[in-house]
Amino acid sequence: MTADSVAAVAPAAATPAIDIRAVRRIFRVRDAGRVWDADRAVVAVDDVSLTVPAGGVLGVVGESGCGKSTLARMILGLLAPTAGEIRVAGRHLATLDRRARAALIQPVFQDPYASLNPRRRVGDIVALPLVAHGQITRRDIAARVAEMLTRVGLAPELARRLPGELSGGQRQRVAIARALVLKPSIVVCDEPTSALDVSVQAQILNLLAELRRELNLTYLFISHNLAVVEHVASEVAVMYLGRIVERADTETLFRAPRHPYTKALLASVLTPEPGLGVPDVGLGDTLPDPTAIPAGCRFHPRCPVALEKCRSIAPPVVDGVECHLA
Amino acid sequence: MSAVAEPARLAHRRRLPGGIGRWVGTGLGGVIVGAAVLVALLAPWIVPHDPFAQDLPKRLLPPFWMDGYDGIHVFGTDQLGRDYLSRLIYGARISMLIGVSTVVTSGLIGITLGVVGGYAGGRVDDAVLFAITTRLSIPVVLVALAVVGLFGSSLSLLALTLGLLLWDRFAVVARSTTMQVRQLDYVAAAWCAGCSRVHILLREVLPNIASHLAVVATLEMALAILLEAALSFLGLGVPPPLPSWGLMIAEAKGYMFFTPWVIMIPGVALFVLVFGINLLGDGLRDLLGARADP
Amino acid sequence: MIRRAYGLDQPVIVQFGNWVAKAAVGDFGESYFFKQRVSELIGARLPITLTLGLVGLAIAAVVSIPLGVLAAVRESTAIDRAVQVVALIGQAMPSFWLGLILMIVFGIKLAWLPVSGTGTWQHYVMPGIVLAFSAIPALTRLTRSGMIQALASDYIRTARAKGLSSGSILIKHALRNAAIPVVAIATVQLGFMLGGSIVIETVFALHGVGFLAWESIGKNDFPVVQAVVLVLALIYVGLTLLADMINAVLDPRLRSA
Amino acid sequence: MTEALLEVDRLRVEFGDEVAAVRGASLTVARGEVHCLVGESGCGKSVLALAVMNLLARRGRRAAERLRFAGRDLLALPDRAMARLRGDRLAMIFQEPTTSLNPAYTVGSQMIEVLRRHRGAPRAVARDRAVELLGRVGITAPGMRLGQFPHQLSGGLRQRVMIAMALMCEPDLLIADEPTTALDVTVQAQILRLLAGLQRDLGLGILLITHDLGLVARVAHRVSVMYAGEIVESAPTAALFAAPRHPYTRGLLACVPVPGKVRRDQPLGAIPGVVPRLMPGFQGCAFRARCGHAAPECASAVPRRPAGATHDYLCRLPADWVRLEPAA
Repeated sequence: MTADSVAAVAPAAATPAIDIRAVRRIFRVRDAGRVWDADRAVVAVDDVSLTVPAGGVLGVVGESGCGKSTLARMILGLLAPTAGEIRVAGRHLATLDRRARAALIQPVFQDPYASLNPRRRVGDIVALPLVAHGQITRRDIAARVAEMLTRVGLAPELARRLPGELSGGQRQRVAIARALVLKPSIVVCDEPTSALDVSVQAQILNLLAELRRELNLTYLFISHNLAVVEHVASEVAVMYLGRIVERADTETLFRAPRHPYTKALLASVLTPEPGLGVPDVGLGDTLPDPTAIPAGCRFHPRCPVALEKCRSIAPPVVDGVECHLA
Repeated sequence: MSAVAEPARLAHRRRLPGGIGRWVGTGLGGVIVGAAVLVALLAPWIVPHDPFAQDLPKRLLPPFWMDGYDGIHVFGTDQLGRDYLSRLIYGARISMLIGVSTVVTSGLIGITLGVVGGYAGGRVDDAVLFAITTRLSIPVVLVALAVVGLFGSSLSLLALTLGLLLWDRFAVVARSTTMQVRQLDYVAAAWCAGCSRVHILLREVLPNIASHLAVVATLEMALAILLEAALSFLGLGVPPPLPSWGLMIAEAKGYMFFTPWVIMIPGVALFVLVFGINLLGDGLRDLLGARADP
Repeated sequence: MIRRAYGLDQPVIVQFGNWVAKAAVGDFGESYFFKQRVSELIGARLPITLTLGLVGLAIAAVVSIPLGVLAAVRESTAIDRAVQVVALIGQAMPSFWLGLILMIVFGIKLAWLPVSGTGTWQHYVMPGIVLAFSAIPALTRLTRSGMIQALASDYIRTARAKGLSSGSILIKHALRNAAIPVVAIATVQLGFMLGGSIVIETVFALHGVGFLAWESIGKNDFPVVQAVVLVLALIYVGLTLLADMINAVLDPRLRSA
Repeated sequence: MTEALLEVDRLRVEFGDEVAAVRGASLTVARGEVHCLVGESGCGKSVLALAVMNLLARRGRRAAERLRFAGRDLLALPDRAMARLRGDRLAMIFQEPTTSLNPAYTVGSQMIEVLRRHRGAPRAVARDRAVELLGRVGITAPGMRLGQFPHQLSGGLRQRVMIAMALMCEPDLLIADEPTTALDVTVQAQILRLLAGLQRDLGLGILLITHDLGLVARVAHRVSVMYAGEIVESAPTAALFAAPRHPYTRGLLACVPVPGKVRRDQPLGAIPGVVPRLMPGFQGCAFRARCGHAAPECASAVPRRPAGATHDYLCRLPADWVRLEPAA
């Protein structure tokens, strides 16, 4: 049965909030200052398919350069996929007009210093999606902005301040208010707490969890911090060099990881337990290079248990795990 | 009160860069530019004499600080007996006119090209970059001279020529700052909020690069004023008998070994005006945290 | 008759096309006024302009690099302010006027240097100084900002944490990196200086290509003017390529992928 | 008792009249121990390290009751002598390996100049030492790496080069300021194992600055918790994690999500409010505005209380308050 027939038969509740099919994104890069060099192709996201059920939280983890932010930007419509298709709430993202897209899906970015326009007041920043949407009176906008600010734990009076007058945690609350003011059903959180201190991180994570329950939101939650992902996500996808190498519900993945890369990632989480020492993750000192993806299994140069066939044959995907040994 | 500072407040308060000296400099620049604007606007009402009226018997009278000052012509007279102060005042008018019109024309061209190239990227940006490189390879003075030489000198032609030639720095700075701002997440957030490209360019990008462009505007204005003077000095700028400062120096050149003040007075005026504009630009650069280098 | 001899009866676009085709093989036609091959005219005058440009650039570099380093090391002090005021003065000085003043002082009052002409090395001193004035502000500011940036960088902190001597930190670690943009801009600046030399050559009657172009404009001798514009543009393009190459030598990041 | 290598007693650092970055912080690093200094951004932990190294920005002013390294009074040491000590007995590495190496010089030349500066070693000797150390920090083909430029190396390799460079003169103390914060988690584990191994094999003292309590628990012998320019609690690692006394330490530990420990859909513990920036002349406990146990007396001088022979904390609450009032 195809996804279209499912969508036709079942009511909206069964439609996945995010549905990605065989998405690929290639960047052309040129080395700085070397105009005489040809562009090089970098495959940032390579043939990725995944779905996020409505109301779920999919955590995407992976190291820097693994393509998780590129994936997020494609889902937000900021980048067009080179191939494949993306559906949001059952509708093709490419065919949505900007207002419809904004009403469905909104972002929360990593750096709260770069994500707020320094020359605009907090109230105008939060109101931006409403203004862009049109058809809402100024009085209604002001009321909804005030309501939203209160909802994220900020005093409505802050609407008159400039972002420069706020702390990092307050700024991230403003960004969340802006994301939710149009009442979208999906929020893409790209490392929303990585730039914050732990005490503030806890505040923001608690706020995001609370808002999700109350507003029945779907999150795509991108992070390099496995402890955070374990805390917020219902399902986890592990990315490595542009591909999802393991996908499982959170408990299974943390209890019984199957891909050697997932195992290494989990082993490198340093929990505050004295006496355990620093684990040996056994990955060697070669690092993934998105401009030169190895043949066969792309993890084989770092894999502690790689076999001969891993060097040449691409591994199959079995039960959400892309590995010869799973 | 306790000594706890709210961290946000503290971060917002900017330390005054450069201390008192910087403020004095910026203030001085502001006063010079303000005075020049006033003089240029009010020229017909404040000149003590007709700047075009010749009085050959009263040629090359010395200014007030020299022996032989006649008590009437404060800055003396030129080789045709015209009142030097009056000509100087009208000259300010020409300089400011050229400066402002050049900045408007070149700013429009350069900012449009730079912002569009920086925001669109890809082939559009390659084209903008090519236009900038081509423009930079053109020797400005020579081409301006050639144009005036070809079409005959007039004030409006000169203003137009300079405007069409001096947009490069606007384009370079607008392009590089736009590229920086464009990759900031608030631009991405505006896109996700459903804003149109025009809205993003006008409301999110432009206000955040405006301070850099303001500094470029002062630099270009100063450059245009100097160029007009140089072209007029070479005899291919503003046509006589208009009292451009550069032309005044050129006309007085033949007398400079005997009466050096005839080139000193317009030269100092030119220097002070350009110095004032640059001081103002420097102050703006520091106060707004802007930069004008590519 | 004369119009036909010079091809002036043809449409402008055809004239221009013909000219470009010939210019590509080094044939700029003949001067109306000098009745001489334009390429020969320019060939004879170009060394003078290039000498003037290099003298100007050398003076500018010798003055502005130490000034910029000094200002950066003493950032936000009176010395820094003084250097910046010097740069502002240089920026505001009309070059032709400065030339005239130098002529009055050194040429007439003190009689140290020749007022105009081309013969000896002394003829290049005053024009060189005046030309240098146009490059000193930009180079000083660039050296200063490059040094300030370098001195505030993490690798300078590392160098200090390694206990290196202050001379080694300043020259070996900071100036080496600050020099990368300065050298590139200085090369391009030479192109601008050649373009700007027309004013100075005219003031000092120094018979370079700038002076040639000025004479030719006055005489409507357009083959010469066109050729000078093209030669200066080509020199500029050549200098940008040179700047790219120098950058590749100075900055290892551009050398190898 | 082990010998004290670095003694910092009531160190104060101020930048102009506006900010007191360090306000009377005291800590002691013993020879051969890993001492972690942990705190949130802006608490003054990096400033403390730079003050010890005498690398403060020009406006920074330091003062202390005592600042001694291996028995030498650093406050009395002239700048020139201090420069001789840095990179020799006292080394430091930083957070950003990408920008901390000079892009214009090869890895080898940057390593070699350390030994040449401090020991006057011939180039060939210094080169051999560099090769040996690159191997020691786990870099394969060290001879080839010496000729490479920093941009040709990955972040993890650059940090290893930084560590090797810091070890050129066999220092007694290595100050590492967030050495793994900019790195991926798998690389972080490798670098930390390396540091722990070096400490064990070479008897190196390490003052490790971090904001990551997980990291602290795994590598530190002793922990000092810093808040708003003061050390609010200092204890052996096991004691600190078993029975933290200062309300800030307890709050910080409750904030950290721990896989398998914290249930999903249950809120994390959180410390309300934000870290204050303090002006010179501030009185009393800096944490009181965010503390659930604040009382009027917190506005006046706060006592430093012992909670065991080598465990102390800065709070009005008595040592047994934790047992009186079980964690929420």
